[in-house]
Amino acid sequence: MDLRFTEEQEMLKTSAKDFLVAECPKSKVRELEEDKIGHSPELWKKMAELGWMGLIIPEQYQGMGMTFQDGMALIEEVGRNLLPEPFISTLVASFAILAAGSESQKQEFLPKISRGEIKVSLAYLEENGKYDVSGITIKAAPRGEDFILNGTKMFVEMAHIADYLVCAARTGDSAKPEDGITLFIIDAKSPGITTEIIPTIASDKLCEVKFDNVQIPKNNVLGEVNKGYQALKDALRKAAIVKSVESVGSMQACIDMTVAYMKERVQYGRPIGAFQALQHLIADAWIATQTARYLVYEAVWKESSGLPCDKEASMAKAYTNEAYKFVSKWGIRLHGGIGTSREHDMSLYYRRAKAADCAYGGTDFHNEIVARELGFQK
Amino acid sequence: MDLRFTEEQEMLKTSAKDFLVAECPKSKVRELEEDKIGHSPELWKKMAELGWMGLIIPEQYQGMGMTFQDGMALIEEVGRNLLPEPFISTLVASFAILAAGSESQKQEFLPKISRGEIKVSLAYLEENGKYDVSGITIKAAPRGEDFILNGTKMFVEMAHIADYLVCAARTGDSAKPEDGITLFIIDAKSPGITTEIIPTIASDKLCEVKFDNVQIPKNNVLGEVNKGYQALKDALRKAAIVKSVESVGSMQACIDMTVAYMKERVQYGRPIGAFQALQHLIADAWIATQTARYLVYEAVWKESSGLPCDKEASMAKAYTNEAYKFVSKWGIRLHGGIGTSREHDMSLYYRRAKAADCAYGGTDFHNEIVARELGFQK
Amino acid sequence: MDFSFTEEQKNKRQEFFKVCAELAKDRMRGFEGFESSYDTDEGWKYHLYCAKEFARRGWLSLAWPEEYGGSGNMMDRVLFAEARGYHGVPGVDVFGVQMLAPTILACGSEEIKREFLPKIATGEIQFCELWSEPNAGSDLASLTTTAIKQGNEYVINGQKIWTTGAHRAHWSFGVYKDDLGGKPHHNMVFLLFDMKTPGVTIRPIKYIHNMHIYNEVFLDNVRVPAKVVGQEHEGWAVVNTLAAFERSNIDDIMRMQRDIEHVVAYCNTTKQDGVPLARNPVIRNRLAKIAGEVEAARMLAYRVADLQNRGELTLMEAGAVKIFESELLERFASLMTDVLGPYGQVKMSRWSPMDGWWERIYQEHFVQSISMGTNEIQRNLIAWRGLELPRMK
Amino acid sequence: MDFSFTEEQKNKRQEFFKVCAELAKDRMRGFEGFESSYDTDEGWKYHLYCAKEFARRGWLSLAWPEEYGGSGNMMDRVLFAEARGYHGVPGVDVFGVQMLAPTILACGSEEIKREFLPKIATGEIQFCELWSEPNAGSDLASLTTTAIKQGNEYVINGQKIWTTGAHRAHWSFGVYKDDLGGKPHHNMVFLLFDMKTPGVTIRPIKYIHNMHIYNEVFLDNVRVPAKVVGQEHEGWAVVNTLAAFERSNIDDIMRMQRDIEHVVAYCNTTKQDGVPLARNPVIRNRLAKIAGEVEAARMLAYRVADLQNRGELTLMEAGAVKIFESELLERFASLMTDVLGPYGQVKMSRWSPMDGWWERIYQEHFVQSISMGTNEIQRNLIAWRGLELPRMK
Repeated sequence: MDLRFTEEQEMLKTSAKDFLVAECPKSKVRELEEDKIGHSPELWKKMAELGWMGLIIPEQYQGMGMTFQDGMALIEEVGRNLLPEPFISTLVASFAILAAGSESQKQEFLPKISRGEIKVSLAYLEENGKYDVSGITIKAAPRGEDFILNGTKMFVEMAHIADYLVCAARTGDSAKPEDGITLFIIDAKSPGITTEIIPTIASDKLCEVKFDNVQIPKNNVLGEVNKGYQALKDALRKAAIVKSVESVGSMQACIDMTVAYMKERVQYGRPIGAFQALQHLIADAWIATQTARYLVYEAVWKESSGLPCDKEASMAKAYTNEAYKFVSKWGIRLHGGIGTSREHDMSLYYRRAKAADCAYGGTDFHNEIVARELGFQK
Repeated sequence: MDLRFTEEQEMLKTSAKDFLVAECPKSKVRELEEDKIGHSPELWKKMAELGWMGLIIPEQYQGMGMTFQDGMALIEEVGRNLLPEPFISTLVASFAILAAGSESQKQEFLPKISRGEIKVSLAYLEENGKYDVSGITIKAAPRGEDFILNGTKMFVEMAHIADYLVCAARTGDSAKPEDGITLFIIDAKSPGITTEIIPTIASDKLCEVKFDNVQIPKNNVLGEVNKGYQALKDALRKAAIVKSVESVGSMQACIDMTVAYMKERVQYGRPIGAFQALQHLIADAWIATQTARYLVYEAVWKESSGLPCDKEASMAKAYTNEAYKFVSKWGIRLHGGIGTSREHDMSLYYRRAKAADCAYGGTDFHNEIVARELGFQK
Repeated sequence: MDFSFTEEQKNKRQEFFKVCAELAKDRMRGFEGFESSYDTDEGWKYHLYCAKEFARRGWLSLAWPEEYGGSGNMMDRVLFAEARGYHGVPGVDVFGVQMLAPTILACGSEEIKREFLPKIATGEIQFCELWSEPNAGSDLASLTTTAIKQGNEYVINGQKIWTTGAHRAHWSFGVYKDDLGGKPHHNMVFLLFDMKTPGVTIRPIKYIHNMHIYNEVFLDNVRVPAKVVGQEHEGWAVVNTLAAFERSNIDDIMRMQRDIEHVVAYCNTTKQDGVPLARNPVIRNRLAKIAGEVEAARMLAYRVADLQNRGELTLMEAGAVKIFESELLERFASLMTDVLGPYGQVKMSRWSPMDGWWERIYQEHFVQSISMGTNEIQRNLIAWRGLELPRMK
Repeated sequence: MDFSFTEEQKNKRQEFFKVCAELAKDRMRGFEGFESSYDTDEGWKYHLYCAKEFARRGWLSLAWPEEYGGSGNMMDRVLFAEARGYHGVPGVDVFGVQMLAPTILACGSEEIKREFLPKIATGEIQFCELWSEPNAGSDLASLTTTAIKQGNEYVINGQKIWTTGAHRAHWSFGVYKDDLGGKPHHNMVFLLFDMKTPGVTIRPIKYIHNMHIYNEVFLDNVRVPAKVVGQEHEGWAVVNTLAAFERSNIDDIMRMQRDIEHVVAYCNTTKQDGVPLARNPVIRNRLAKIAGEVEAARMLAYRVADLQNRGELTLMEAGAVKIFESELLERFASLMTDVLGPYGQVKMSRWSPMDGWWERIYQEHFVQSISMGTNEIQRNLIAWRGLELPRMK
């Protein structure tokens, strides 16, 4: 047992932090947020040069071949600095390609992802808003050498600038919602696809994507027809862990920022950090961060070690969802007025805490998985 | 609108307080708690002389004919001082007799209650532990001029010293759980009744009562056969309000006691009440008490005014259940070690908070009533 | 104990609700609440329109003494606030009508009264409050903006911050240091001035959710006539008077009451897997709890109103309702954004359930917990003044 | 980051769990946890029996340096604690084994080590801690009980309180004022003595739930040999050393882990209206949340163990796990007494579900939040020492 990052991971974290502070300061984060597109090709290019998109992609696909755990060391810094960009979405989509793709699909897509040439996003939620697999209802019907896809996907991260979409759709009817799901990798510029940005609390460019008789070559099926569930589930579990790690980084930033402010802000002749009631509030926020951290690290470790971790991943996501909202709320409360200003960084974290909660499964959804994994009869 | 007690009510409160402080100090409360029987005939007699048992019973039945609201002014003091005794149980049973009893039954039982000659208790919960009416399952079968009752009632307050039990049983089968319930008033010394005290957190002498072919004359049916639901429901709603009022009195006592201790206990060279974090904790406990108080008063006022108040009574009980546990928990925490001693009064309140929560409906049970009354579809 | 309204009060309440319901029909989607009034031109126009409607019924001066056009009855103000809160109608200038007017009535000279009360009553001038400064937030006594008397005028220099609606208001009231060598609490003046006076510069501060509610106000040699409330150097006493006109928060609470009704309707009509959300036991349970808390808040507000009616209101009771209401609003918004799943994050748009209301409140609730004395300061006051616990020196 | 155990650790852990599971079979109903050990003669007998079983395996001296019979490996202690906690087995004297022994190892003279360590390792003597006084609870520095040196002896006068197990323990360790004119923090001595010494009077203090855990200890001219740990007048330094041997609370957390398993089994087999409680969505949801928190507590305890292994443990980290674990235990007990409905209030008896465990823990959880530095003190330490926020003077 050694719960520290390895030296290599620490170096990765440090360089990531330095890079983000220099290349993506909060002013840039805010600018990208207010921007209609919300993507900086220059920044993306620099990230690609550092190999970030290919971090967990094996070397044979021009990735850096690092472990999942190594990658999470980077993600924590991404969370601390609130990197915008279609980075997480591309990462999550690459999980699905790695899990389900054929060798030729991997050869086709992964090197491009590694080199930062394509941006990919996972389209799984629908208008029903259900995180559960039964929420997947849109249909892809076979026609000759193609599938014809119709329906609407919702909350697809940065679909408006994605080159490809990994999309889950129904190709077969079945009593079990797990059966009959197929994953497709779809050229986002295919005729019949329209994309619109949904205005959200974090302005994080989640999109509505409409598929109107979109023609998908059968070659673009990831894995087997009707058998996409397991790869989707695995990708979503990894995504939940990624989001949790990102949140831990963000929480730590909230703590650091708030503690610094409490030392500096003087009221009634003393730094407000000298007031015991406020000390206890920030102590509780720190405890929430620290408990989240090691719960999340456990899930990271299990995932990275190939151990089953549906329960741990869901515990981590459920706990972190609430902890991040709690910590960022108190970050604002302890900053007082200035914390409620959109120009202030605290507001960024607070809004993104809600977005993080919504991404890859809300608290109740994950707690239901936990209940099941604990052995509660259904 | 005038949310104060009337002058008459204030006088009643003051005299009740004086009486209880003199006749039932905490040492007595503790003594009765540790005692096997837990009842002081002398104290009971003195209460009867003051007319307490007949407070809300109309004058024609030798009661004092006060309003429900007047009675609650007294109950608040009962809660503040933690009066043991089969007082609440007799009061609740008298609600049922008043609501369902025939004139001759009222003439028979109410004056005796008013004079303190009989102690009565309501037997409604069963082994299934359900607060809901569907929890009533034991059967009373007609036989000649009698009913024959079989089954077990649970958590019957002070049944071991009750003279009569008001008992809800099934006399008819029906698809609707509300139908087929009959209320009986049963001589507690009837052959076939055995009573055993259940050890509980508050040592408040809740009993298991077994009915083994107990013969009940038809005269002892309260109200109509199979139609006991409404009177039971009304009595239980009133009981929930009574318990809430009692809890408000208890919470105020916790606040008073804890604030006094915080002024007196010195650590690190100052009264612990000067520490801001502790100030905020007690402020929150006070807010919980004050919010509970006016929510409960509203229910009291509605009940006393004959207005429908299923929703308000359940809101009051649900809120107060949690508030009392919260306030008494912090009472102990703020007292530190001394608060965890059984000899200390805080421990009495903490344990009774749990007992109060269990009496006449737990929080989730009442919140379900609230949801229904708010108009949530079922 | 009597929670009932008199027949007269019932009738008035009905009238208030009727007029507000009528006004609410003209409201644009998403323009509810006083915060919206400041954000856009349409919002402000709607606010002024409502103000006129209220003014012509005499409702902006309800609780004033009869000689200034009021009914003298505090309860009327509560009933009116209930109606506005329930229907989400602005039209009452929080600063002019709710704070300044009673302060002028308590501390103002006859001249000040005659000049300003009628203009407040007609809704003709809207106020803002020049209060906090960058280094004087909770600790107002440490403010540094100066107002130096020169003849019949004051010259003001410094900076104010968190000024709600400064970019909309016609006039301001505020407090300034007017005696640089004076003793603490005897060195301030409470001044009114026209916001169009030269030297006043307003810079917007966008709120978390991007609404324009707050401002920074820079005061650079602002020369204004001596419209002083109270005495010169004794503005602190006026500040304390004003602080005592705490609101019962009944309007905010009635808005939550109405929200409960909206949410019940939403849950009854919105299905998931063919089953109304209302049948989800977890949702039923959590919303019932919130509804009970809203009811508790409402009763506590009545308690405050009852005390206020008798002139017995304490900071302790006012603080309790402020803390409870603001943190309940936060819990309610957190719960609802959860209930809505991924839609809980969606801003008002064609995708947003309930007009994006909960996404907005999820951010806006801080207005309640941070302004008007943070909840932490309020808890101190409860402990110190209410429970009489010692202060640490 | 590596959460795994080595093969050797896995084997040891398995052995610990096996032995504890075996011992748990001999336990009487309701005699779980170290608090029960003190309450009744049977409980104490069982504790001593377990202690002997552990001692003969060398498990009471696990982490000690090899020269004193230990393995020198801190992790062994953690693994052993997990097994004991999970199976609810006593046998390890919290005071002697967990607190005093490492303190003696750090500060004791060779003579003290040779005299006491073997007796602790064999379970031959059990200790209690004479610590708090009526006016020195959190603020230990203000204690007034004196130990005045006379030749080779000390004479002790005063009163201690909240002494866990004083009525069972053979020996005590404690801290006393030994220099009435000395400077603060240089006027105390850390002394060991036999509890059967004349002049020692023990009065029970019953706990909330009526168990006899705590005592008052009156010390009236108690004359004892000078068994001093550390230097005379310098007991405060020893106190601080001892405070640094914070526990990871892993045993308490493993008990909760086991409780989760019990609760799942209970909910799967207990029906209401013919449906297992496990299918109640509200119960599923709340227990899943608690289970996640227990897992978080467990991981934080590992973090503490990991730091401790490297000698890097801070008060901040130890405080965090203490606060989190104790308040989680309270939430868990509150939830479970609610889940059990009216049976949640029933003490161990033929009526009580789960042996009355939750009724007991509903009261006993305060042991965790109030003892060993109240959670409020722990929060101060996190703020001061961890987050480096200023202290108010």
